[in-house]
Amino acid sequence: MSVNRTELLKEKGEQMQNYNTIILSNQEVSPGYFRMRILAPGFGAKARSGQFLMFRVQHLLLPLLRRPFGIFRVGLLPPDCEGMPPKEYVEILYKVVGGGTRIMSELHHGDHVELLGPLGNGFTSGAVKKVKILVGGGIGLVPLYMLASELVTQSPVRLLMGGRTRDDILAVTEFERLGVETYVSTDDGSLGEEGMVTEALKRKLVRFPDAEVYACGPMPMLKAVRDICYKRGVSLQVSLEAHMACGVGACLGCVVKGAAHTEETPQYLCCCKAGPVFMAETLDWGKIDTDDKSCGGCA
Amino acid sequence: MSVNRTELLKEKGEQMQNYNTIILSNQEVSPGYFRMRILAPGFGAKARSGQFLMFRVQHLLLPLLRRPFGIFRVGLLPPDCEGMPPKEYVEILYKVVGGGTRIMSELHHGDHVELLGPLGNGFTSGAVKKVKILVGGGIGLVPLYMLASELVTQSPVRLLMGGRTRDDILAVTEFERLGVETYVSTDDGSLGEEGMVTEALKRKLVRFPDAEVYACGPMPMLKAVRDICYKRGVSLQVSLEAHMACGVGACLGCVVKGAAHTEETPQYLCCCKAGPVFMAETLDWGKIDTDDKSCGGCA
Amino acid sequence: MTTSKMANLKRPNLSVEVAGIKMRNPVMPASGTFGYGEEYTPFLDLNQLGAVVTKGLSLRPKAGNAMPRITETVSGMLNAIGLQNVGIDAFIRDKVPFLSRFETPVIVNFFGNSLEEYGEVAARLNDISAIAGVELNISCPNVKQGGIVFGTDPAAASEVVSLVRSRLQKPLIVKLTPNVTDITVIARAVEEAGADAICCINTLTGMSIDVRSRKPSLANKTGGLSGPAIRPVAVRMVYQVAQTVKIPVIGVGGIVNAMDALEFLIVGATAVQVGTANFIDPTAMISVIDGIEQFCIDEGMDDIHQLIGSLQL
Amino acid sequence: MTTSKMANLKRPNLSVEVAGIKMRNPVMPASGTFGYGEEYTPFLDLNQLGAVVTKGLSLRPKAGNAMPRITETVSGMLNAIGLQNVGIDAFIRDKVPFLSRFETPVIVNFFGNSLEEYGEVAARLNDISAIAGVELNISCPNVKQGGIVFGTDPAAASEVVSLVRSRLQKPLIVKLTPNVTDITVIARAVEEAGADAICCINTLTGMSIDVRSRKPSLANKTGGLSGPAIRPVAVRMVYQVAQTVKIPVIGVGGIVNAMDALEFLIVGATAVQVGTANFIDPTAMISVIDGIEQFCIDEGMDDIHQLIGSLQL
Ligand SMILES: Cc1cc2nc3c(=O)[nH]c(=O)nc-3n(C[C@H](O)[C@H](O)[C@H](O)COP(=O)(O)OP(=O)(O)OC[C@H]3O[C@@H](n4cnc5c(N)ncnc54)[C@H](O)[C@@H]3O)c2cc1C
Ligand SMILES: Cc1cc2nc3c(=O)[nH]c(=O)nc-3n(C[C@H](O)[C@H](O)[C@H](O)COP(=O)(O)OP(=O)(O)OC[C@H]3O[C@@H](n4cnc5c(N)ncnc54)[C@H](O)[C@@H]3O)c2cc1C
Ligand SMILES: Cc1cc2nc3c(=O)[nH]c(=O)nc-3n(C[C@H](O)[C@H](O)[C@H](O)COP(=O)(O)O)c2cc1C
Ligand SMILES: Cc1cc2nc3c(=O)[nH]c(=O)nc-3n(C[C@H](O)[C@H](O)[C@H](O)COP(=O)(O)O)c2cc1C
Ligand code: FES
Ligand code: FES
Repeated sequence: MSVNRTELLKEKGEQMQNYNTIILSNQEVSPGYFRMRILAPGFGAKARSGQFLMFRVQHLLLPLLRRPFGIFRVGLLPPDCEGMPPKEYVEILYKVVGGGTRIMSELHHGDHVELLGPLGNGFTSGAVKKVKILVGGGIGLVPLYMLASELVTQSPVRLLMGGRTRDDILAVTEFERLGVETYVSTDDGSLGEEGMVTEALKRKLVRFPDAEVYACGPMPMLKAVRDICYKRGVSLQVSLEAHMACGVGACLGCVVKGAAHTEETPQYLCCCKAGPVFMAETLDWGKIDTDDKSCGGCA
Repeated sequence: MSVNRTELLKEKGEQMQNYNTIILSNQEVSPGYFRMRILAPGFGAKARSGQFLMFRVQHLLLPLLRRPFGIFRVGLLPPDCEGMPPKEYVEILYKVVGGGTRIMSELHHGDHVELLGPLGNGFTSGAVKKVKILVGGGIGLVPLYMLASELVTQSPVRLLMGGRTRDDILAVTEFERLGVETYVSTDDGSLGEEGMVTEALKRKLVRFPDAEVYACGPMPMLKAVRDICYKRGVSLQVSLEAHMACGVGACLGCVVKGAAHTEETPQYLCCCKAGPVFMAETLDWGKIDTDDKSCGGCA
Repeated sequence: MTTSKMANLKRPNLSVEVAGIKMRNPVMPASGTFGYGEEYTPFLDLNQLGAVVTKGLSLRPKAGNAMPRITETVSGMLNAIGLQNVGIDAFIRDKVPFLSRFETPVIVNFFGNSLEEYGEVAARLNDISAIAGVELNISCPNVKQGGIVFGTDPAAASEVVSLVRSRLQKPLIVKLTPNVTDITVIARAVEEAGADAICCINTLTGMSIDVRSRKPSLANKTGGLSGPAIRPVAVRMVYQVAQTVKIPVIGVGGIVNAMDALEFLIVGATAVQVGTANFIDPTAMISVIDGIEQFCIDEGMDDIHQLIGSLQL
Repeated sequence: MTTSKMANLKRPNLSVEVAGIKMRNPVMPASGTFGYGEEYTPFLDLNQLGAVVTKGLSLRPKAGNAMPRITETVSGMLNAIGLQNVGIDAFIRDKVPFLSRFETPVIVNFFGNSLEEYGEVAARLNDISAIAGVELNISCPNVKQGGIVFGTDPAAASEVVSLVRSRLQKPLIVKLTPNVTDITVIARAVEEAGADAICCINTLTGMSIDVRSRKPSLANKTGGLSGPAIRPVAVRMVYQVAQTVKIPVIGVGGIVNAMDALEFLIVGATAVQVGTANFIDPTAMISVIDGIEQFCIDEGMDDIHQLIGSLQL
């Protein structure tokens, strides 16, 4: 009568896993922004760009809930001693915004942490050869790096990166190293052009009207990007944020409104399960009420 | 109309203070027992033997309440560089028994901590030249070290130290260095004599019938010590433990029953304010309901 | 300590019976924190649990509240999901076949917005053989009667339980809200109305404010407080209810580890539910089960019933 | 952020009036967590506080409960002190002279075990000029009437408040218990009975078990839960009460820092009390006051009243 768990997982194609692991490094890369590498054997083979993980900050129940973070990249480190296999890691890039990220910023090499992942639906690659424009606002650039590294093998890739000041512009040289052409704008003009990243997008779309766009950043930016793409009939994938408790579709805390949403027949989609990456047309942009404060954002 | 705070404190002779300070060292000295030195300028000049402090484990609210610890000793460390004043420290000696002490055991040199002290009433020195017998059970030896260092200048001092196994016998050589004659007994005979410290006390009191006794340890031991001293008319001071929230007499959470206690006219004394050291005759031994579990104890 | 009782090598019996439902151990998820069971299968084997308890279901699909729906508080979380669920039909069609593949009894949590709705859902659930029992959530307002919450009034609680009882042959667990002056009054009312077991507690109503924006942290203003913060209130209420009624009690509220669960068993709960802790650690329930077993071994108990209600006063 | 509004150099006005009592700022200790004021003078200047609130007093000295009386829970503590206090005579003799040396208004918290006792204490307190106002704790059982807690029944609450009102000309604050189904019903009852202000909340009843010994952690079995764990419940109740009554509300429950206090002010509290946090940090109230002031400066407010009740819905 009863089912075998291993079979069940195979049947469902489930990849996610809870890692009881340690931190390899945790460094401040720009004021208030940190990069953390976490040992995670086997994680890289499963992870796709745009997916995320739920990070348990301490074994103590403080903070209580796990914190969601995009996967910045996965990679290998040389082993500590010869003959050992290289160390597989997942890297996150985060901004200190509140209690949980503050505690994270004080963690060190060797500290014990837990992570659940890879979670959610990632980006889809789109048409080969077509120009890809990635739009990142502040910490919203995180999921775009792995995406870029996948896309560059088959299409020209441009990154439009916006932030409040130069301190909010991260990892640009790494994108360039992938062969991605990058354009930077800041609100205060302290790096790149002064102004909004959306202006740069409009200009790009004049040159590449059939480009495909991928965006992640604060909700006002995403709305503006969506309007621009919508008017021009340009394909857009967005990565959203929502407050999450479980990350696996069980608590229903993280919903966003789908395109078919009406007051009478509401359509709520779990950001953690149906997203965090959505095709723009599957969402209700008029009324998406992802809490603005909670966007990774330039601010 | 209103009073000046500095005058007020002088008038009341208040010495206690909240120290926002750092840990100088934190070392495991026996399995499960740690010594922590904490930077505390000015603390030593105020502290008297038998007093305690309230230790705030972390700035995070976990654990929520401060933890009470006896003052093991105060001292000076050479300055980091020439010309600087020496570093005044207070040292505590603690046993890992629960969540708070576990977190404490993981703290390092330089970690930020807070302590409130010195608190409570300490020991009184008793008659000059009369033999002093100090009876310590396990971690109960903590307040006796500073007491011994005060007493040795004016009287012969004996320490009777008991514990479950050799691991529970702490700091004996340091007592000996003060010139204190020490006798050790353990429940399992793994160090010193096999048996109860109270047996050693009875023998000592045969030799020194007018000795004065000071005791700290688990409640069953204290009760036995008290019976022995009471029968022989020997003066006894005991240091008690009780669950504490404030440490300053404000919450009334830490009371013990006084000698005048009856069901009709209860007499509750704050362990933190009237104690932790009491003359044995001021307490109600029949019914003292200090929670046995909560005793520092040999166990 | 563990090794000190090595003599006792037989594994203790952890099985319990609640409302006639036999469980291999007393640990199950709390409704709404475990989806429909499927969400957590990557992390644990449903066959290891005492039972599976579903997200609360209603007659028709329910959309739930606007966002934000959750926020963290000190050692707790507030949720105002608004009982979003797929509705009873989709549940039977899409979720039951999956759940039927396990040996573990399935308990369906459900609610209604009116007396009639409660009755109708009960009748629908009664026909589904794959369901071992139901858990009636009476923490909902009766929209037809000025919005008074069924579970806060003994008469209303009694009425809804009686109605459901009359439509249902399956084991009936009634889940109580803690937002009442005297939980024993409600417990007695639902026992008399025919409940086979009581589950307590649901969430405490709470609120939190985003100080910068001056807005409530939740779109719904208030939400339900869960997590370790509420455990002392839950233990107290389970103690009171277990003293009051003869039917079994399921304890829930703030359980994170085995020690927490043991508090509930000791004050008289026959079984426990783990809620918020699933989010923190998806294998929390397995640790709780293992820890209870280990505790029994350490204390030389061969049956969990030696622990249940073993409070020393 | 602090410097961005440097233009606004004038210090904001933090003074409030509660029940006719003028306070230089809205921050005071919660009864029972600050002794009789004297215990904390080594750490802070009573003249910096909005008011001082004493430990609860009764007609005769009260011995309190057996030990253990306190235990820590997750982000909270349970206490069952049992209202130990020196009694009204000793208070007047030994404590009032000290408290009179400060400018800060003194609020005396008190209780009775019967209606008559409440009335008698009120009459005694009315004669003491050094007392600015009283805070009536109605979370006590009426021993003469089967032990029902005054504060859980609107009629009983109304009766005790009316009686006290009739014996007292001083400002009367009534402190509510959160262990009720609907706090607004009680709030309305005490307002109508003549309260000048409402203070809420007192502790939530909780319990915790020492698993090894199978005994309750407190000799009294149950105790009052306080600390950050309960803040969401307190904020919710203060919000509800502030919406319901016209008299000022004092918010209390789980405040540790200025952000916590601001939540209460935003939902409508005119002042706040800090309880358990005094034990964690004896200067907590000073940080709360400073933090509120800084927040007003950052937000360009010149008066705390711009903040009180500023909730955006
Ligand atoms: C799918 C996804 C991917 C993300 N990727 C990244 C990333 O790569 N780098 C990064 O810096 N941040 C990322 N975020 C945002 C990050 O989760 C929050 O900044 C973080 O949780 C804040 O925690 P805190 O304790 O410091 O803040 P607090 O404000 O103290 O957190 C309180 C609560 O609110 C939640 N919360 C606060 N801000 C957010 C937010 N923006 N989104 C969701 N929940 C929030 C927290 O998880 C927590 O439950 C991502 C969020 C989501 C949903
Ligand atoms: C005046 C005084 C002096 C003390 N001196 C020492 C000392 O020098 N060295 C030492 O190792 N221990 C000493 N103790 C005991 C020490 O305070 C406890 O071991 C410690 O608080 C345990 O904290 P925990 O979080 O590890 O344990 P937990 O059991 O998790 O603590 C839970 C709660 O119980 C309280 N508690 C637990 N055990 C005790 C206890 N024995 N006494 C009082 N409260 C307790 C804690 O403070 C906390 O509030 C002293 C206690 C008192 C009252
Ligand atoms: C996100 C979330 C959703 C919940 N949904 C339901 C529900 O649908 N029906 C119900 O009876 N209880 C629901 N609850 C309450 C839990 O079942 C449980 O009673 C409560 O969370 C206390 O347990 P905990 O502290 O272990 O989480 C929900 C709780 C949470 C956190
Ligand atoms: C140790 C202790 C003693 C208390 N004594 C009283 C009291 O005598 N009278 C009263 O009205 N409230 C009393 N309270 C309740 C507090 O005043 C306050 O309402 C409650 O602790 C919640 O606030 P907090 O979370 O800030 O502590 C006491 C609380 C504690 C922790
Ligand atoms: S975070 Fe729980 S459903 Fe998405
Ligand atoms: S610990 Fe608060 S009165 Fe002693």
